[in-house]
Amino acid sequence: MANTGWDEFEIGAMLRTFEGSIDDIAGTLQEDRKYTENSSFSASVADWRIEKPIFAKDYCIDCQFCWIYCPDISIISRDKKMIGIDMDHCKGCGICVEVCPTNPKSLLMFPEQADEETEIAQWPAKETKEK
Amino acid sequence: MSEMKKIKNLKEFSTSADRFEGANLLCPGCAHSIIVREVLNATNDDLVLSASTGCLEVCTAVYPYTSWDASWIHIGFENGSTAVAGAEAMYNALKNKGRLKQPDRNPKFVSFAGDGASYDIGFQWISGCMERGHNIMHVVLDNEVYANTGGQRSSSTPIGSSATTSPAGRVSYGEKKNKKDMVAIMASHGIPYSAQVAPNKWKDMVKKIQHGMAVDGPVFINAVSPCTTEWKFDPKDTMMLTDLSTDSLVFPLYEIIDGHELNITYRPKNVVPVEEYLAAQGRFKHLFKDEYKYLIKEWQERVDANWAYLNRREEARV
Amino acid sequence: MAFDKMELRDIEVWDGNFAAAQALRQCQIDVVAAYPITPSTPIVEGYAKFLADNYVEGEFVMVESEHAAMSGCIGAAAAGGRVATATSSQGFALMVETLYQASGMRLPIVLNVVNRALAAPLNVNGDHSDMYLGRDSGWIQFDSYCPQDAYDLNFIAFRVAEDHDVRLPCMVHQDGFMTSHTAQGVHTMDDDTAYSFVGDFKPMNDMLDFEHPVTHGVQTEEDWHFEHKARQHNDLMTKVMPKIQAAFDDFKTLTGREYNIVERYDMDDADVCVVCMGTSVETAREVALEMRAKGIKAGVVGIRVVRPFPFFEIQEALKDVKAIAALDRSAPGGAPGMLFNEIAGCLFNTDTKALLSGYIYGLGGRDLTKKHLVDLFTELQANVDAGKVLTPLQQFIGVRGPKLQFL
Amino acid sequence: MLEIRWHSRAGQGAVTGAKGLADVISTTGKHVQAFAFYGSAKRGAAMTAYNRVDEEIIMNHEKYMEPDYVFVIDPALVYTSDVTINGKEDTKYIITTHMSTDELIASQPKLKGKEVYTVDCIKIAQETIGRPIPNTPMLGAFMKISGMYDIEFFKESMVRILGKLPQKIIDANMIAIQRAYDEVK
Repeated sequence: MANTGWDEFEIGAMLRTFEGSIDDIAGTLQEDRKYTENSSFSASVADWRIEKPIFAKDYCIDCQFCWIYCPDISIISRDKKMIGIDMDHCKGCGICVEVCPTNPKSLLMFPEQADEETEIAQWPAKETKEK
Repeated sequence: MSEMKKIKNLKEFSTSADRFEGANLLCPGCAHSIIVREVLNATNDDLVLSASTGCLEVCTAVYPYTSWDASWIHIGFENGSTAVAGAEAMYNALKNKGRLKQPDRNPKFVSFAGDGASYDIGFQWISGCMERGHNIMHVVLDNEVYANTGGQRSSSTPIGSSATTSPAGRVSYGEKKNKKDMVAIMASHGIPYSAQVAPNKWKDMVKKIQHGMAVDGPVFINAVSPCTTEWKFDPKDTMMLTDLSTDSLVFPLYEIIDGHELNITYRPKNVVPVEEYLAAQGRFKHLFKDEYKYLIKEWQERVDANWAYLNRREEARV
Repeated sequence: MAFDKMELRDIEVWDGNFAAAQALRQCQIDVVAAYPITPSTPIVEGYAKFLADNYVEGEFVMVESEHAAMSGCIGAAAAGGRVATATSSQGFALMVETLYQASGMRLPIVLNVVNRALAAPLNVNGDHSDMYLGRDSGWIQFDSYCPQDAYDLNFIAFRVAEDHDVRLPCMVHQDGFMTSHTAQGVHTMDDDTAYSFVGDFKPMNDMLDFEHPVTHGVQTEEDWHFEHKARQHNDLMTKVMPKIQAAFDDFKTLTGREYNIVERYDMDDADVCVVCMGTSVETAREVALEMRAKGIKAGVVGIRVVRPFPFFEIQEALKDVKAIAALDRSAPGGAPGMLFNEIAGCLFNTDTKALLSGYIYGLGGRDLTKKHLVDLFTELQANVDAGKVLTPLQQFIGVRGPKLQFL
Repeated sequence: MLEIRWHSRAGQGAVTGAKGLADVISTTGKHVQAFAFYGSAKRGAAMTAYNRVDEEIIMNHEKYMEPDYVFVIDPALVYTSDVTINGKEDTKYIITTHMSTDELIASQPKLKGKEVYTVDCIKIAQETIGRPIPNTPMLGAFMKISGMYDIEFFKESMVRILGKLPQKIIDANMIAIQRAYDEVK
């Protein structure tokens, strides 16, 4: 849209979220919605990140703390299971890691260039809490 | 009346289909969007939303993008409440006239605004909406500062906070006035429901939002929204700060029904000293100088007194 | 609950406010959000009473300020229905922020502006200060000269505003007290005929269509704002006038009453003319006829559509006249009057040799008498005879004290 | 063109009276105008209202008027306002007072040499309607002095205009109009 002329868009700077109609938004998951190019869902803020979260599924207990407290709707939970991170929308704030209650944490922050498989392979061991 | 969404636990809640989208332009770690998600996900009903000018508004509807999956309107800084009130009036008119396109829906009208847009510039508009009895919910994203314009004090900014228009300096400890008790003021309108919420206590929040959406009439919700930029803490610590705010009782969680019946909805098992809450934020850093430490003591006394007051109100059932 | 129809006589003696209120009833407004201010209050009181008596179905929201009134109207209009309100003067000034938002969001609200002076000093009487304050707000502005116009132009305003090719809010102006509180005979339409002219409201981008969620009122920065404003200006400049003309044509077919974008009275052979707005147009018409009896070929040009400004229609109306007086009923604030400037702008680069002078008059409801107008036409004729403007370009009419003239 | 100026206090019904008169006249095919000078003053302040009547459409919106009739519906205004301002040679004055015409002229020399009629609209209103609203009686007196319409036709027209009021009040107004018609001198 970047080069759109004044005569090429909707009057009133009105934006529509979806292509066509959507009957039941609250009952339609994001992957089943037809977003327009104007929904920020279609955009990415991946380049905002300095660090990124990596998800080690083996340690996850699906508590959904990361889902509820993620400000960027970037924790993908389906059927009550945490299944991954939406890396287009994650800004790398690190809240998910902070709220992760497992030991070791199932989410940790790494430099943006870190390799996911490598880091999961070298995931830290369980921390023993000092008494 | 639509059926209230059943949310027994967080796993169940996590099946919600979000109606607020990522790649918005809020700061990393911003609590605003956590609150918005918890509010929107509390219901399956259709929504008509507004935002007053502020961080949330300028970060979620920046042409050519919108982060909103429900109908949403922004007019100005002061009038988001009246915008949804107008929409609600139209809904009632069209309903009575039989002209709704989807007459079987049961939409909720929710307006979001910051503390500047609610406590200060939008105060009159919100008061008007509350007094007139519109079936709307006004949610304050209370970060105690004009964050959108770079950190000026609002009437929600607490004593001792360093804001850009009430800065701490060689001879000043920053903001001199205590924050306005907006929940009490709004409850005084005799509205059916007003409450203070925090995003860390999501279950309490969802319960209150659902209660607010179920009642007939105006609802006022004040949500603490720790601001990583203006409170000066690391973005990853947003939820830690929220925990400190509720567990130190700086932001006690309670509700006021029909303008008078007060219920405390969260009693921390271990109450955290206010000092810990203050120490976690750069905006209060100067209070830890020797000459201002008395202010920390006063902070604690004030918080204790307020907690005692809330408890007495609850006990008195008046 | 069905509402009741109202039996009207063919001619009712109504003041401008009641005429506008009746028009709102007959247009079956869905939502009126309003705040009282003299002299416009009776319009919304009228709607409220019609509602209380079941002559209309809708919602009346009595808000806490004019700013909130327009804010509520914007929310209601964006929700998708027919919306109107009324205001004057200080209330209009308080609304100004939201006026730009209503037009920028392309919401078809109709605002009855009962023109009144702006303080300080405080004054409740009629001048065009508030009308002028709104002239860059991106609204369409119609001007009434009498209660009949205030009635008729409301129907035309809804018709134009709600047209999907237009979708711009409209103001219907009438002079405070001189029209709003002056009762005259008004030719009415019966309820069905009146409603048929505006028709059912056709929603567009409505927030209450839950299957098509919309975002209204976005942020645009330097990368988009100009294009949006340019589009709005383009639509005002190219789309609105033809729609207004079509509405005028249809209205004439329906009622026999003719409106024109620029009203021309005795202009075919006029040597001298005044260009003005509001009730002054009619008083000037009467005086112009009397001047003709005295041998001065006088005419009157009334601005019917203030915005978009009728540039070409003014050029056409003034092309053969020899001397023109632009009458501005607003404190000029250190400049020539608005009409003077606009007319000068229209005539520049044309072949006209017309002499143009400007007059500031009637501030705060000060009477514009027939005597004033006789003197004015006489002065214009003297200019024609001399072949030049003999006076300074800006003069004040009807103010006490030493003669005020500038430029 | 027939022009009338009303002198009244805000709240005494001059505007309603002027509009009512305009309404009646309008039904006979004439063109009418009724307006008033308002300020922000509240009930009790002196004010003026106006009627214009013509065979042709009335386009004149100037407030300046050289009236054919001056109605004074509050007795004190004869002394506190200049009710003769912009009067013409043949302007007729109908003035509410408890005095006789001669006594009134003696008490207000400005009226000397003018065509003055008197009637106590306040008393009539109080005795019939029960409130000092002297507007409708003044119209009764005007019908007598002007001979504009048959009084029965005028009363019938006023019944329609007062239509929303309780029947008792309408009946009282009819008596008031008739009394002023009969009593004006």
